[in-house]
Amino acid sequence: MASINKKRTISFVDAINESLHLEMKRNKNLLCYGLGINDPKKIFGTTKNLEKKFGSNRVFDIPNSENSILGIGIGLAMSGYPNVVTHQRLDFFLLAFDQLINSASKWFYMFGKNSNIPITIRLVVGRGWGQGPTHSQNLQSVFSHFPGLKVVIPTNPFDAKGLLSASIRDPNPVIFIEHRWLHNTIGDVPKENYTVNLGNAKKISSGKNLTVISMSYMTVEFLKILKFLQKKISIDFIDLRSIKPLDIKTIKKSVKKTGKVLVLDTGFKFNSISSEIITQINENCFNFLKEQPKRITVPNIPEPASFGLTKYYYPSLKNIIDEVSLMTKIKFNQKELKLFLNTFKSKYHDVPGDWFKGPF
Amino acid sequence: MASINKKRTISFVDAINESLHLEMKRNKNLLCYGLGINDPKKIFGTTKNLEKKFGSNRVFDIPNSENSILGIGIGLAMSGYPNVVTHQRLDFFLLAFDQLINSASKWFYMFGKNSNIPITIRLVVGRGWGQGPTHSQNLQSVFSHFPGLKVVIPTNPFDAKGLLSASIRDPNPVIFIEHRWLHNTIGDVPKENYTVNLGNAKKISSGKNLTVISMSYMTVEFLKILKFLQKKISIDFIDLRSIKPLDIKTIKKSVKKTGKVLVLDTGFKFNSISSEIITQINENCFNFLKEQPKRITVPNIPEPASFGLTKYYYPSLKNIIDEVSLMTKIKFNQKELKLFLNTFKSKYHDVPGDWFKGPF
Amino acid sequence: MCSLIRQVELEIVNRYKEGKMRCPVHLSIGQEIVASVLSIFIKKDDFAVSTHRSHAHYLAKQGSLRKMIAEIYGKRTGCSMGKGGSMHLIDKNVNFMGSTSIVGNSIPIGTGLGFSLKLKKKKNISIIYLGDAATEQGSFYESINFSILKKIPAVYICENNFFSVYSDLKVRQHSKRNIINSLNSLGIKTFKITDYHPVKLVNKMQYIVNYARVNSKPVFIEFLTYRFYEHCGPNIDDNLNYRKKEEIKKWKDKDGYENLKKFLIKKNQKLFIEKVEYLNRKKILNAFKFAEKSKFPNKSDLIDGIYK
Amino acid sequence: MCSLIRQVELEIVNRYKEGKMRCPVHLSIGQEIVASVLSIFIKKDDFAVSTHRSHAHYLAKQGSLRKMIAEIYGKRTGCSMGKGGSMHLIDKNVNFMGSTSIVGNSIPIGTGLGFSLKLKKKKNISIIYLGDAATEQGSFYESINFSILKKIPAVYICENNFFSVYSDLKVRQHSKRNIINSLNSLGIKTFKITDYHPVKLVNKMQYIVNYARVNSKPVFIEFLTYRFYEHCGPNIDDNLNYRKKEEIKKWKDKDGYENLKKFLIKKNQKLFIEKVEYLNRKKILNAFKFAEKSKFPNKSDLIDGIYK
Ligand SMILES: Cc1ncc(C[n+]2csc(CCOP(=O)(O)OP(=O)(O)O)c2C)c(N)n1
Ligand SMILES: Cc1ncc(C[n+]2csc(CCOP(=O)(O)OP(=O)(O)O)c2C)c(N)n1
Ligand SMILES: [Mg+2]
Ligand SMILES: [Mg+2]
Repeated sequence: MASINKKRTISFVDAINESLHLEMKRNKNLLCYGLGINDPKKIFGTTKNLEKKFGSNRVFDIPNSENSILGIGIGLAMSGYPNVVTHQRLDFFLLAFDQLINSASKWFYMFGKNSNIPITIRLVVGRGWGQGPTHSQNLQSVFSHFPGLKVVIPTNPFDAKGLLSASIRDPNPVIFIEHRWLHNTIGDVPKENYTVNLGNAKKISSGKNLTVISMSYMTVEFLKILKFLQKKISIDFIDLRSIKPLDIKTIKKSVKKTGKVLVLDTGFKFNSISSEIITQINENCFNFLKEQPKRITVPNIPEPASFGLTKYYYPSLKNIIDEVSLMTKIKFNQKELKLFLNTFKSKYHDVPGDWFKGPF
Repeated sequence: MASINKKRTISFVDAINESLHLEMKRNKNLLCYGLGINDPKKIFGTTKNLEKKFGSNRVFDIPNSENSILGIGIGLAMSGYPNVVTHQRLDFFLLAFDQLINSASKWFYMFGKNSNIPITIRLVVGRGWGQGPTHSQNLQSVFSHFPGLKVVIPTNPFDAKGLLSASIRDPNPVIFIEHRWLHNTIGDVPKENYTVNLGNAKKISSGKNLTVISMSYMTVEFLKILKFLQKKISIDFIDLRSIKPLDIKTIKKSVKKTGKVLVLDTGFKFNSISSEIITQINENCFNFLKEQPKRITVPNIPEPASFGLTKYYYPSLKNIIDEVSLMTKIKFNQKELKLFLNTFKSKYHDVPGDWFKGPF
Repeated sequence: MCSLIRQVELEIVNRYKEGKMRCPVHLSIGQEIVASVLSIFIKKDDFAVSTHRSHAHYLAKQGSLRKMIAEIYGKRTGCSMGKGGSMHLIDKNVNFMGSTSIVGNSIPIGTGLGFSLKLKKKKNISIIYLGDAATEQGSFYESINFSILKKIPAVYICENNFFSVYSDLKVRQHSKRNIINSLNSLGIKTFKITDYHPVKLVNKMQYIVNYARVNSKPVFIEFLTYRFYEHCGPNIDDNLNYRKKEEIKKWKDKDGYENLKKFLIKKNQKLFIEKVEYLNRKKILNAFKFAEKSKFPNKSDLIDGIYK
Repeated sequence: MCSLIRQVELEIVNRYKEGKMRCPVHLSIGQEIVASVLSIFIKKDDFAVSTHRSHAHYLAKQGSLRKMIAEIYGKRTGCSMGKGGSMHLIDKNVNFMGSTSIVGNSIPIGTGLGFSLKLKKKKNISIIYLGDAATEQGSFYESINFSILKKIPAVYICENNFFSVYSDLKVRQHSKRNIINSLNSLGIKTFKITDYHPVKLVNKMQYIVNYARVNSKPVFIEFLTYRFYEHCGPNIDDNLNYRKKEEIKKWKDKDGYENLKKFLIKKNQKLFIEKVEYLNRKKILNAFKFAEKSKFPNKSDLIDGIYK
């Protein structure tokens, strides 16, 4: 990976698409399927040209039967056809919970290592523009509870491509979560086929006052304020990338150094990943903690559809800065802070960018 | 509840059965259903005489269609028929995850408080005798992640009866988990219809050296060794009873006093309830902690079927005593300890008692 | 009714670009006739549930127009207090019990509602709207089995518009699949609506609804129909070419709403139509005014209502 | 084969009370004929999956007897290393790909296996065993729809023994339900086996399997059959009176195993039977000896195998 030329900027969507193309080329038996995979919208563009290139035997649309579709994918996976299934919202995939938990997650173990299940499950998570209670659930916590599953959430195009390729090659079932608001972000991505290891967090910045551990869209949020905070605070910023396996080694090292930790999580607070991380920090670094570990998550509330409510629902940049301030006892000039935050003010808080005009 | 006469000993199964009888009598619209509810075995005896007494309109068997059955129950619940559905293993209920999460848990919220869903979902959890990976999952952690659900786990007949009645009267969906190994335990249970509040933990013993927080079958396990430990250690022992709402008040009070806490959990370790409890303890009592909070759970492994493996899978009484010893720095005479533990030695570790001869 | 629904939906189309209806909308334009005809025979005490595409069903059940528009605007006065959005409509005053966004999700719920009618021994029915894609979900089959078993007065109405989003039936169901016969063999009376002549349609619908109501038995109806706008949103997406031009034209010619209009004009009801449309127009403008004027939910509403 | 299965199951019955087979067992006694006849036409490269009641299916696919018994004993030499128990059998050497305990759970998996055969353009089939209760699961219907759509060479075999645990068909399915016709209308060829005369049965089965194999299309077969022992465990539970005495008698008279025996005796094959039974007996005793002698998994096996 060291020698990879990074000088090309593409979108998260294109990065996903590239990974799929390269992996399908690499493995002639790899299949891709999902509702709408070949329709004109091509799952937000992530599957474009796949069918054209690899044919409708390997790239196919499916009936609305999420539970059985996963079972069928499991059958294919164990008989020589690793595969990628995509759901346009994570929420729809709850229909497949029996197959996910009672079959995929434990098949390798419960059959004494006779059959493994190389399947990658792409789940898109919505936010804002009235997505509401059934189109916006961030359930990485639930998936990660189960032995046998891996859970991955990229936050930029480079990782999206590398992690997806790694997930596809992984011999186990991998839940691959794509936050809808990341789809249009852009970043440097090499043309080559490369992988990013599952289970390795990414150190985004190094510092000694505070460890910030983040995931999914929260990483992008924190990146917006990192520089501002760094003017006064030295921050170890870790983007998890993999929720499971969790890179406790990187976390440990950082917390032992800083003694203070803030976890940013996109899930419901109660029993979120942030609880597991804080607990593992307790188990591993208790005597290094200078201050109680903190977390910022969404509240224990389903996302309401109303524009008037999502405003209060999602943690704001100010919320995060205030918490960091509190933890490090470093105050910011309120006027300066306000000016800074104003640079992010857009008319609407419920869209990923001004380009977004609905409907979903 | 104060004046209740407690001088009658019945089994956990009979306590459940009594609650169902009393509640069906109390509310003429209450329905009970589930696979095998009226068969000769009557769901381990918990539903005996219900159909005889209340008729097959109110007490009925169902097709093997777990997902739709929950949806049907939701429809009934919102139109004047609160109901209790029973699944002989929790694992089967994963089929109903869409209805549970996307409908039941959030219906009241997402429809602006127009309809609530008074449904009680009884789930039996297996252990040992080859129950294996798909008949033994303790998923309280997963259920408790979702806003809108309540999660209850009684550990003795008195609470079983009172909590079930309270669950049935609760206007929200309640997950009511029955550990199969508790079914034949006995205890004092008043004849009257009474309720035990959801969301209140039970203080079993008071002490100042250590807080032990426990749930489900782990409470029974700890009860076996409590007296022994108390000879040297003063223990605040809390049986959670409700996982959600979690009685953080009782936990806080205790931990502030003892400064040391051990959580006993029947779930997979990663993202278990124990993580949430330890995190909330961090958030609420960080400065009172004298020692890192500890937890004992089952490992991140599905229960294997083999008698030869379950032995290592479940935490033993000795594991728990050792941990307590370590945390409190109070040592036990190893000979005495051995003698004590020998009193619990039965030939088989994989059955709830010698009366159990299979098959499930 | 047909006219009201069409006019409401067109007004949503008109205004969506203002960016004040900040939620997905699945319009019924082209499919209104189904719910409209049914509305003639629905009683207030009948239940109804629906899907992501529920505006027509909600209005045909006499659901409050103002509250629906306010919901789409995310306002506190909306039928779900703004929390559900366009995909989660409810009006318990008229027993429209909820529409949900997960394909197939409301089918068992409507079945349970129907079961409650049975238990109450009421002569009412429970109407369950679903799309062609929902017939691929296990919940559809499980629910039908249950309602046959328990003789539930449930009316399953499948609006077959040949598409799931942009996915043609042919990538989801075999061309020889005969759902009408298949369900019939399970023990439910089934109907396929092929003739859209207003009088015949009304008669047939009356017969069907009556059958379920009087016999307390489930029925299944398949309507062939067509949506004229995009799957989700206010635009026409024929430029995407996922549907044949001839097919679109064929269905536009069959448009139930236009045909009804023509039929009435033939019957010298032009004045009546104009009056209805005028009154609808007023009602609709009022509803939008109401929605625009209404307030968003309060911050305190956010945490309110997790538990009862 | 029939004889082997019966003898194995009876030996389990004999020994279960010793308390060494510490897991639920769902015996096939009374139902062996289904898998046995099929076994004549199954090829090694054909796939098979099954349910909680899978001993017969596993053995009929030539799954290793020793490994099955060892699995039930929880031994490391078991087909699933002791981790799955009686409800999770596998023998990939013969393409018995797994049995699972959740009703309906293995149906889509077997369908996916069948799909892989299609993609490989192999002339093999995927056999999917299921009980009558499994036909109530959405996964059954969803899978059948998919295999019709994709022309998958899947052979769905429903062993209808009239019961789900102790629950009669009539509390789960309406008496007028005709699953054969219903599925047929979806586009799958269906068969109902009513005649158990050995020769006729064999011929019919050959036709069916051949049909799926040659045309690469799914088929569905319903067998009426009966289990003689309790739902789960080694006992006869007729004392519970959930089944009519006459019904039990009727089916005992029809016992495929006994009838086959009688048929062979008539054909002067008594000696042959005795020889087969003798050899089976030896094989079975060996298998139990193997299981008893084998070791439990090691402590280190506990954590091994979560991920590959
Ligand atoms: C379980 C599930 N899968 C996928 C989706 C995404 N989705 C939303 S609407 C829709 C199409 C449904 O088609 P149909 O039922 O025919 O209704 P129509 O939109 O044609 O009215 C799909 C697939 C969903 N909402 N739920
Ligand atoms: C989803 C699910 N629900 C319930 C059960 C409990 N259960 C185990 S076997 C069984 C009966 C299944 O009946 P059938 O499919 O007819 O098979 P049979 O036992 O008659 O061979 C049931 C309900 C289960 N294992 N899985
Ligand atoms: Mg459609
Ligand atoms: Mg059966």
